[in-house]
Amino acid sequence: MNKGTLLRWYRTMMRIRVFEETVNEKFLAGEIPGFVHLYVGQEAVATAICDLLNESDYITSTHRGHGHAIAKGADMKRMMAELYGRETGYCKGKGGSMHIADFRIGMLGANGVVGGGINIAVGAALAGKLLDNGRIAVSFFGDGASNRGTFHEGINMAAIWKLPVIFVCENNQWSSTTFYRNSTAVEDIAVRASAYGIPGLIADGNDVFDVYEKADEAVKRARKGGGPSLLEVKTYRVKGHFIGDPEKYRRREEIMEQLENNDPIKRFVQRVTDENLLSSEELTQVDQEVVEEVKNAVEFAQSSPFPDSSQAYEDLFVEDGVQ
Amino acid sequence: MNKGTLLRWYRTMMRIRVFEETVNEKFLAGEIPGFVHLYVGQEAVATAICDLLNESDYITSTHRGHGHAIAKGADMKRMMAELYGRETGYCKGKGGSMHIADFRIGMLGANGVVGGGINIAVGAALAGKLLDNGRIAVSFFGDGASNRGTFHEGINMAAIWKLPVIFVCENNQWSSTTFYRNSTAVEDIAVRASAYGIPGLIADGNDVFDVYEKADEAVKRARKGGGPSLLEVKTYRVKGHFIGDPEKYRRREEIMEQLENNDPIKRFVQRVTDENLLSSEELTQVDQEVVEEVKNAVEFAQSSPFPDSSQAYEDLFVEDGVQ
Amino acid sequence: MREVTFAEATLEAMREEMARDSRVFIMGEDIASQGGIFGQFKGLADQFGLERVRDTPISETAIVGAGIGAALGGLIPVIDMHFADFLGVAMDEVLNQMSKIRYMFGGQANLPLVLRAPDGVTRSGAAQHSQSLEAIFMHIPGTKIVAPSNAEDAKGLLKAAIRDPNPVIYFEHKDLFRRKGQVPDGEHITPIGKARVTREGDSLTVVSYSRMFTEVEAACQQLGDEVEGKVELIDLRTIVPMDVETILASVRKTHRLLIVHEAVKRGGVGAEISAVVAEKAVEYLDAPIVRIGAKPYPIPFSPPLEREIVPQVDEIISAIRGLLNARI
Amino acid sequence: MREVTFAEATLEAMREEMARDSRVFIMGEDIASQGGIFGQFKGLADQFGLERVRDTPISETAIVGAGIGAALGGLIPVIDMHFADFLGVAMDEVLNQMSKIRYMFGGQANLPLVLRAPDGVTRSGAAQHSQSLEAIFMHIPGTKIVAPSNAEDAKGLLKAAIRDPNPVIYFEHKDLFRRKGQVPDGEHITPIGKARVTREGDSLTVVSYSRMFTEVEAACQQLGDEVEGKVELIDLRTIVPMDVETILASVRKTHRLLIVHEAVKRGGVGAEISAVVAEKAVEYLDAPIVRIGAKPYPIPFSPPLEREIVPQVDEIISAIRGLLNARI
Ligand SMILES: Cc1ncc(C[n+]2csc(CCOP(=O)(O)OP(=O)(O)O)c2C)c(N)n1
Ligand SMILES: Cc1ncc(C[n+]2csc(CCOP(=O)(O)OP(=O)(O)O)c2C)c(N)n1
Ligand SMILES: [Mg+2]
Ligand SMILES: [Mg+2]
Repeated sequence: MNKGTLLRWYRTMMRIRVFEETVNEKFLAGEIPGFVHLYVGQEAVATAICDLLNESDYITSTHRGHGHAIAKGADMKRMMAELYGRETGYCKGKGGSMHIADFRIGMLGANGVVGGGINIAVGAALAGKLLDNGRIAVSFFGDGASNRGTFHEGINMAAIWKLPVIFVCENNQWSSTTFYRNSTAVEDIAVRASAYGIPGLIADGNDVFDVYEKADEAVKRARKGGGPSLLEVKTYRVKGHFIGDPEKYRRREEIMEQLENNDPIKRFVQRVTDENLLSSEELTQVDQEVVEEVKNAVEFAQSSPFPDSSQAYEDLFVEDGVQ
Repeated sequence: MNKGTLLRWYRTMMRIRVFEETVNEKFLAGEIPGFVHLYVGQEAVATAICDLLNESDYITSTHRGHGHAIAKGADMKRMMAELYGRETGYCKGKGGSMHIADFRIGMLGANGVVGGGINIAVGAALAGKLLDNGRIAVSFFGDGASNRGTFHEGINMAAIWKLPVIFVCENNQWSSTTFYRNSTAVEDIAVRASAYGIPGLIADGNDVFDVYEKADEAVKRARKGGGPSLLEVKTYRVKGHFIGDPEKYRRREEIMEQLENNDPIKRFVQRVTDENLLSSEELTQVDQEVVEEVKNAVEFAQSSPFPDSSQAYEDLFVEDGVQ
Repeated sequence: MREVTFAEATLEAMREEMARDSRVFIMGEDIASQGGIFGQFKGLADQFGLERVRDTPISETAIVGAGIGAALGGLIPVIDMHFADFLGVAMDEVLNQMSKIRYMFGGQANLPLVLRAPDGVTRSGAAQHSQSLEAIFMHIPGTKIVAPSNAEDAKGLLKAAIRDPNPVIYFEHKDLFRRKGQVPDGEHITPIGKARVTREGDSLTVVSYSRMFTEVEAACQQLGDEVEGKVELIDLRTIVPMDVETILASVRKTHRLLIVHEAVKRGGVGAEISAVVAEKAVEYLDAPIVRIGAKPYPIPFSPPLEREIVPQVDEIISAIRGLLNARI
Repeated sequence: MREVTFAEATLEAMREEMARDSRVFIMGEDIASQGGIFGQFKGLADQFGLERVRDTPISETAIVGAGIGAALGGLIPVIDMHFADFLGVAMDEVLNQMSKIRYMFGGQANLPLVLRAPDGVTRSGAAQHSQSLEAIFMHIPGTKIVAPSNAEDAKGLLKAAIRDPNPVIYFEHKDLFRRKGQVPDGEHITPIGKARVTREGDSLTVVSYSRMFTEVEAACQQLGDEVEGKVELIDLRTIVPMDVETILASVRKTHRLLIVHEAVKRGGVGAEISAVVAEKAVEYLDAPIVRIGAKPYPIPFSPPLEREIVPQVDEIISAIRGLLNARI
């Protein structure tokens, strides 16, 4: 990997991390309403995978969608404004954390329904194929979502139609309060690929290099018409399921262990430092820029107006006024 | 297999065959309304599997459900009367071909929704487990149904809970007008078992001996608390999807080949004759009795009254009169 | 004008729209090789190929979900639900994705998509193959709903639905497919959102749609002079957005209202129509508002039971007679 | 009487019924270890064990489908849908299995099963976590539907639902869970199918239920003397079967009707109530029937937008004032 790539990865991971930590803080300060799920600890996944995509490629996301949006290139200002419910937000305040989308960069939306985005990605890939425009699609979803019928139906359909789509299961070991092995009948979700005759890959989700390498295979396969892949990335949800989660269902030590020895950003820094790939000055500069960027995003959000109540009646149908 | 078993199998297969051929005839004569799907050619499956079950065990069935009901021990008279829409039918005329059930023998219903019965069987097995009454459940469904989300969700749930249920996929190679390889991403549906960490078995569905042997394994496993199995039985749908199907989607020779060389009853007769297990007199006697039984069923149906229109207002809730 | 069946009329619409716009494609179960259970897809695969006339697995959540994704990706999907009853299988996709995407994302994307849903009672289909479910979807903001009663509107509304940049559910009654009707030559579009007054009268407004509209017509025919000039008959055609103006104008003239649909009466479209009138024109009413719809039971299989649960011409006739004589 | 929260009242019901009848069990997502998002399952797993308080995978079709099978197999399942919005995921199971099994099989089997569906607007949940969907299910024959507005009925109706031998959907408003109310000591059951008149009056009937009922009460409180002895307030409590008699008797006395619910007004429960009155008591009406419900848009996230779409106390107050002065 060249320096540019490494710096880009680092910046993306840090942008997600700082964004999320700031959202956490602002939520707890009562500035952000709604239900908010943080992507902290999973930054390497969205970063590596979206780095393999063009702006015109599609992704679909989940309730835990900030990281995917940032990695796909969304504007933090408009994201933060959306979280704050302001009219300058991506959805003019109509969506909030669980419904951020940016259609101009192929980000087809976070989704409040677990497994709800999987088939939207399948359809976007079908469009790519029928329109022959070279676009591929990636669907991000969790271990919990891999037990939904949409997972099964969507992958089967993509497999028989050889659609250019990659199913990325972020196995962060928890779905809300439930340990994945208590709800998912297999240890490696990737083995489910065999039910559809497609490749099932496993990556260390907290190692941006490994995710990149495995995803690269899947992306190449999709681009050359080889059809879908299922990529399981093993990661860990270090925060509560949502901000405010009392987390009575797991041991504190389990989380500490992950924070200490498996943080994707720490691991990245360790490696690039050990291997002398990036200097600490380079990293620090990124840090500073990211902190500044997030600060600006917060200020933008805070200083943006709430939507006027009349805007509630816009955007339902293409023609305004029709109900 | 002892003679009693063989004769029982033969009788069950013949009862299904003659019932179905008679239904075909009566439907074409305009005596039976509704949509009717025949089980002809798949008789060995229901016969062998239900022979392994107790009356108190549960089955759930499909739109193609007559064979399952007969094999589980349903009364042909009441079945035929139901097909004729008479008040003496199993459902008092409210159900018809796609909704025959006999709860007293654990036949929890045919189902007009493809894949709709799978989770009902899962739940019945859960009841068996929680009530500790030794009952197991079998869900019959088609190759087409194996692409429904209910298949995935139900098997996963049964697997993590180790429920006493057997998922029997009757792969008759066609789902309506669609060849199964055009809709199902794998050659052997049994491989899908690996997505749930449970055994996936394959049987020759037109060989009652083979179905019995494979199903026996699955039933034993369920009875001793080993959890679910997925059993794919390879068979063939020799009739149209429904009575009246113009069948423009497949070659006549494909069907003829099956009828000639792969008919489950022919193959059974061949074997028991070749191996001198049953005499032709014994078989003929069964034939005669079955023909008589079906004739009686038709007469019973024909001579039964239609329900009175007032009966339309019964059976919704346990308390009559509530809507 | 040419006489064609309702099914052929929908085929003309598909052929014309698929020829006009290469983004239009259709997918569903068993539509390509045999042309659909009701012949409504006959020949489409031959003409447009299997990429644009796609047989799918039995995977309704994937079909509708992928339809949504395809629309977002620049296509115009027409999706066959096989039977309207199976809309339940894809309900989350309709309720939480299709109907909400444009609004909840702040109008960022259009979602041109048509769900074709063959509904209603035919050939003793029984509980799971006979339902009329439009009222359920009327209650969900974000989707237009149409329900033609004849070949002309079947063609015109399907073309309008395909051209509409919003999601549209197109309910086509299974028993209407084989019925013949006149269809105008050349380009023919029925605007979404406009009801049609097919018979004028001064004493009773009857609102209906889909197959039941033809039953109301049959009732009026049987009543002959009794209703001539008295009954004003409205074919609603579009359920959402509803042509409330046409209904109100008629009721203000006739002072009486009967609503007839095949769907269950309780919580049906008739309830909404009645409520709108009771809110906006109650002072004009000279009689109770009467609704005819299926009784609140699943549709039973046996013909005499089915006839009991589903509205029949007789019931319509006596309601019309009763209302023409009613006064409060 | 004791003061407990709505969530605790449901917990009492669960504990009492699970202790009374070993066939009762509960399953759903994330209910065992942390006691549910709204604390409505706290301690149940400790008391009854993980066999009878079952955490499930995120598999709503399997959860409801298996619930049906379990009921047929002799258990009494209580199923938590997590959010009512996810009923769409299991819609086929509700629409085509649960609601039809008894009838279409000719009454062979009972189906005692309770679906608990936390609904309504709270904490800016946005489009997919804020819906009130009872009207959709009211239109489907074969399922009872209840929607308590306070702790007492929350307990009483949940116990009644569990004891009912038929399927019942129990809508519990998310914003009510933490509210306190008086609950009678000892065994307490609220009969399904009976509305409650909570305030008597002679000039206007107001029908409401669930959280909106508390908003109507707040409106009346604010209006004070203006409505004293004039407004008759009915808490519907059960949506199916509906207590039509209580509503009609009241309207025949007051001659005016206002219906208030949080669900979308179009095609809502209010439409059915209005239509029943327009059919059975139109001659008593001295004013238009007014309905208040959410505007036909998905629920938006941002607080000012959400307030615009969802009914507020102000709107109720001016509707009451308007109706008290209305005359036709
Ligand atoms: C269909 C559906 N069921 C339940 C929920 C409630 N819910 C939201 S997130 C979540 C857990 C998701 O787990 P997973 O898929 O592993 O994603 P993660 O939260 O770990 O990112 C649940 C149960 C939902 N949003 N949608
Ligand atoms: C959910 C659903 N989708 C579509 C249908 C229409 N349909 C009825 S049977 C059938 C084919 C079923 O194929 P398979 O599962 O292989 O069973 P087989 O008919 O071969 O016994 C289809 C598509 C249905 N009944 N239910
Ligand atoms: Mg997870
Ligand atoms: Mg098949």
